[in-house]
Amino acid sequence: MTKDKRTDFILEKNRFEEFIRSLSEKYRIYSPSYTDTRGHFIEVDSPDKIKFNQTNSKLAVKSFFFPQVENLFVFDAETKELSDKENETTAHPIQHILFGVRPCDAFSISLLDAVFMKISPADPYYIKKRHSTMIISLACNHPRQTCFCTSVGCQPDSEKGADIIFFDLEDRFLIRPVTDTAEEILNSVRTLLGSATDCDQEKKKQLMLESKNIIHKDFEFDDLVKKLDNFNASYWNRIYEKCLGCGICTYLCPTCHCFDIADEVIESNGRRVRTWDSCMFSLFTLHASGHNPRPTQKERMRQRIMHKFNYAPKNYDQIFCVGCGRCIMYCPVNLDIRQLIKGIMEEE
Amino acid sequence: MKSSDYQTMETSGNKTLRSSVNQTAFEPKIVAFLCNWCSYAGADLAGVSRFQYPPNIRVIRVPCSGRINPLYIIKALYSGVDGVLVSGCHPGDCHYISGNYFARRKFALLKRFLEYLGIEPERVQFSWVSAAEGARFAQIIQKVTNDIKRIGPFTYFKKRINTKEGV
Amino acid sequence: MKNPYKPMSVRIQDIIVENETRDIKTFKISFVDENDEKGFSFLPGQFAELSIFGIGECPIGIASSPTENGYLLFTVKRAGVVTTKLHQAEIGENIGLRGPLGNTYPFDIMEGKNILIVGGGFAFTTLRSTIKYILDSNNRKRFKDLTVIYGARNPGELIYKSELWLWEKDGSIDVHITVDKGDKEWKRLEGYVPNVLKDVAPNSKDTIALVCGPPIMIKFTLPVLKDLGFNTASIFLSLEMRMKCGIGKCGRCNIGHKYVCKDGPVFSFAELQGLPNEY
Amino acid sequence: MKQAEYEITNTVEKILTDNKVDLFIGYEKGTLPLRTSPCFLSKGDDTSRLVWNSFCSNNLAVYLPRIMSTTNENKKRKRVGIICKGCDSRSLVGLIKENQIKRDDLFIIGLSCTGIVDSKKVLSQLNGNEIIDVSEDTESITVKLKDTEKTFDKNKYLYESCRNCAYSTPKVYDVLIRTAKFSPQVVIPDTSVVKFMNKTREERWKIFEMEVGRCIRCYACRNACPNCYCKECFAEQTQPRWLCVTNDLPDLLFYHTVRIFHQAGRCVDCGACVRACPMDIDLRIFTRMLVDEVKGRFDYDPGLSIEEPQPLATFKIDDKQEFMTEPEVNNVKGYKK
Repeated sequence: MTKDKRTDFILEKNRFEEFIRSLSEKYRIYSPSYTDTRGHFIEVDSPDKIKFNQTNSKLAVKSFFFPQVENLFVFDAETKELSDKENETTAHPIQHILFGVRPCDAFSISLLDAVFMKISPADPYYIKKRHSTMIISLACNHPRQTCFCTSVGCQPDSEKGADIIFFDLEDRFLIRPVTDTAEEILNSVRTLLGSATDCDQEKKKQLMLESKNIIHKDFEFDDLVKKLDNFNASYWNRIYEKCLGCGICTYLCPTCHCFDIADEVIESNGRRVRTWDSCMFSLFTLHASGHNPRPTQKERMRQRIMHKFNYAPKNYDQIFCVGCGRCIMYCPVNLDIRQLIKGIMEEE
Repeated sequence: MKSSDYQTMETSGNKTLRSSVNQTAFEPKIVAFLCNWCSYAGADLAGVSRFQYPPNIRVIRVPCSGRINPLYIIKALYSGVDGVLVSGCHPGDCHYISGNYFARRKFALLKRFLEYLGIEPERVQFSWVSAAEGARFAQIIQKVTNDIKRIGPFTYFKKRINTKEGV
Repeated sequence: MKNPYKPMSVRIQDIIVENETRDIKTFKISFVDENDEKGFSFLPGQFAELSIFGIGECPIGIASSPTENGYLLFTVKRAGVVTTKLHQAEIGENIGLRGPLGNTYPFDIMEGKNILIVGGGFAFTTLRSTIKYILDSNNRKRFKDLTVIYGARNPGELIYKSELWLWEKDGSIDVHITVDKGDKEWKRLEGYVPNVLKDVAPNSKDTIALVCGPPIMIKFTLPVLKDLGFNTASIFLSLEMRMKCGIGKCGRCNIGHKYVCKDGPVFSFAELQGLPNEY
Repeated sequence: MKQAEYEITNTVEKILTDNKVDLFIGYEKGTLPLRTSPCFLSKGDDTSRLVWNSFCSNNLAVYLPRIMSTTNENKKRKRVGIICKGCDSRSLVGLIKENQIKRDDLFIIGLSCTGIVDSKKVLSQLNGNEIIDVSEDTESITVKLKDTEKTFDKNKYLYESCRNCAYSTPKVYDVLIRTAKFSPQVVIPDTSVVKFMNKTREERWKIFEMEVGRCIRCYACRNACPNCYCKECFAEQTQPRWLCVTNDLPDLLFYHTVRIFHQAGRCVDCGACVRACPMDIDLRIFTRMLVDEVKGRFDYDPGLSIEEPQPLATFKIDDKQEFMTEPEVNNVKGYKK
């Protein structure tokens, strides 16, 4: 069934709990937790835990597919044998469903797909989780002041990266299946769904138009890639000074994928573990000889901007920023990436 | 000296029952940072004079009690040790004149801080033992080992590897 | 689907100490399981990640040539945590190996051309692999004459000494070995590599230059090559950056938008001039 | 507030034009509501960007160790001007005492601070809707939302460390600017340490584990703290490696215990670490204890005078040693009394 022939469905809000309960028989449902301040995706046992009015979770949905700490393999410290239980089954049936992912996060997952799956050699750990998970995203009716997704080619109702997208029409949901896997899953709960009428579609269009107007589109990215080719421009000397060099903007960013590999041995068992790392840390590129190609915060800040807005478009022809605004909200010194980009665009 | 021997030792004060030898009693691992000039010599004297004290301590010789950085104590607890003892010269006898005076202030704050966080006060202990006090050294080790045995193993700071693969 | 992070297990056959200060050693490695060995096809210029379980990994250039089958050579200088542990390893120990990684020297461009090899210090590993590969009987005819200029701080620091003296006698290769400061018995050239290069002055007409050495040597060699008439597209450099994954994912070893571990370590000088000089 | 801003801009204009400093660090308007952002001005920059209000929360002393080790164009050490609240100036004194910065390279504009408003506390009262504009007068701040307006009494929405602050006026300065009518700050004594101390040992440890368990090792608390200026922190060393890079609980306990203890006798309780943490970990419960312990045991308040030595850098012969272990067992086998 090609994309445009896909029919949209309607789910009444009072039947939402039934919908989730019927899904949770076959799949494990996760949704962003707003109770404990970690704010990442946790398994939800009862449907009433799922909230809609919250905007975006604090930790991005990337932490589900590319967790902060992940075992690459485990080995016995004495005999140095790898525990290779090679269960590399290539087919991973859907087991997990992420509900309440915002369109910008779903968009970021499609960017991480490019890094970990499309470019060979593919990353088996990421693939295993990615294929066994379905993403249900929830369109944004009330974006925040710090959201700027429309400036980076993403929309409050973007379907990229999501399997199903929910539109909250106050009393009911309009459900649009995006991928084929979505079709099968929706068919399994077909009895609960009605089909969308024209006035539903009209309401959805109206809501989305409003939401897009809230997001002020204050800069364009059209020739940013070319402008950033001027590597030794003078603005780089002015924009880094207030940065403390902590890892918040990179750890909370949905598209940052740099990682470190380290070994740990405690008594008899050891493991090689992959953990998040940040180009803003001073030891990120320190050579054993003591030479550091990026010695001061200026080079590191330049690397962060260049990787997202110049290198990524050259390698994956996508800007690696989805405009979620987390790096703006949680930066201790309120260093706003929109101001950085505006400063760069205004350079002659 | 087999460990079962010393268990039958009389301990004054709380008259411990002759614990049955074969019961697998909890054998604490205790790291003792001994200052080379006094406490280490005191330990040496205790051994030479055949004073018996529990074999649970692992001695690390350091030039002075002032050399002990709280980082080492926390690293010991993190690596799975049940107790830490830092022992140096009596204030005034320090070979480096003021090493133990600085250490005393550091240990005072560290002891209160770890207690405040919720670690049992007996976990990390500090003592002054001079080179001539072999008996005192043996008694202190006896007390520290009894304390740690009483409060049991130290598990919640110990680093373990979770061998579960990925999510 | 092969897991790119899981190393193959290899055994240390032999350890040769290369220099007097004993901080450079060559490890002769053989595969424990043959189909790993069959699957491991590489060309000179590539590197591999040597890994010691419980300590970590380090990227080391493959010093042996594909024509020497049955073993691999890795020359390692003791610098960081993993290399120090490697230097404490004994013969017969098992370590991990991931690779071959990175790209190779441009043998397609070098076909039928003269080759100039300029090496410095202990960064002579992949260049040795290239020389052995070119000198191999069925490869020699593919290339015209081969000039090698190799220098080190002092005679004690020269690596692969036994092979260097052999190559000097071999007619089909023109070898110039120099040291910054020679001692009493040193009879060969004395002086920095760039100066020796100026004196030897190989003609640059259809010649490809491969350069690998400490940054200071590269900095002074490149202008000399330009003066000799080498255009920037026919000079190739092998670079070194801090690496972790080796497969272009962990975002650490980039120069501009190129990843040294995946798009490098060999770059042409023209390509490098297009990239920011942040290395 | 406007008066103070005017005075600051004039002073900065003057010292920049007649070259007394190479760089000035102050506060400028932030892009987020209820926030300001540090700003760096050199000669010729527009000094009207400088602001002073109740949202100047960052401790600017954190930038000095790395800036003042660089040299200006005529190869001399950089001279820096800085705006200092009470707590910032105490951090400055600490850095001077630890020889990280030179007092005569510094031009300090001191401000008698009336407390900084905690933006998180205010935002939590607005249940989600967005702030369009913020205006402020001496006693309260008014926040304009989409359709309504709300005013908040400042004293009730200050940061915890500002409510207990006893030194709101800097002791060390070149120019002191009084802000608004200088009413002596009513100091609310801190009770969080006593309350925490009354809990049982297990409860305290549970709280420590729960708070620190949320950490994602982003090092914002360390990088926001002026006292943490080490080139290579123990948490990131590989030779030797003290702890692992993961965020397993033991690693987090190790990192926070040792980092907090490194502030013993140096922490001025400015609250920068609590403000910087993205996971809302309240580190102050633990750092505040050391401040009180140092005050009680050595009667020392950090960062007040450049001459007074720091407690752990000096000693007294008769320091208390009640915590030392004394033997209780007096008959050890083989020991004839």
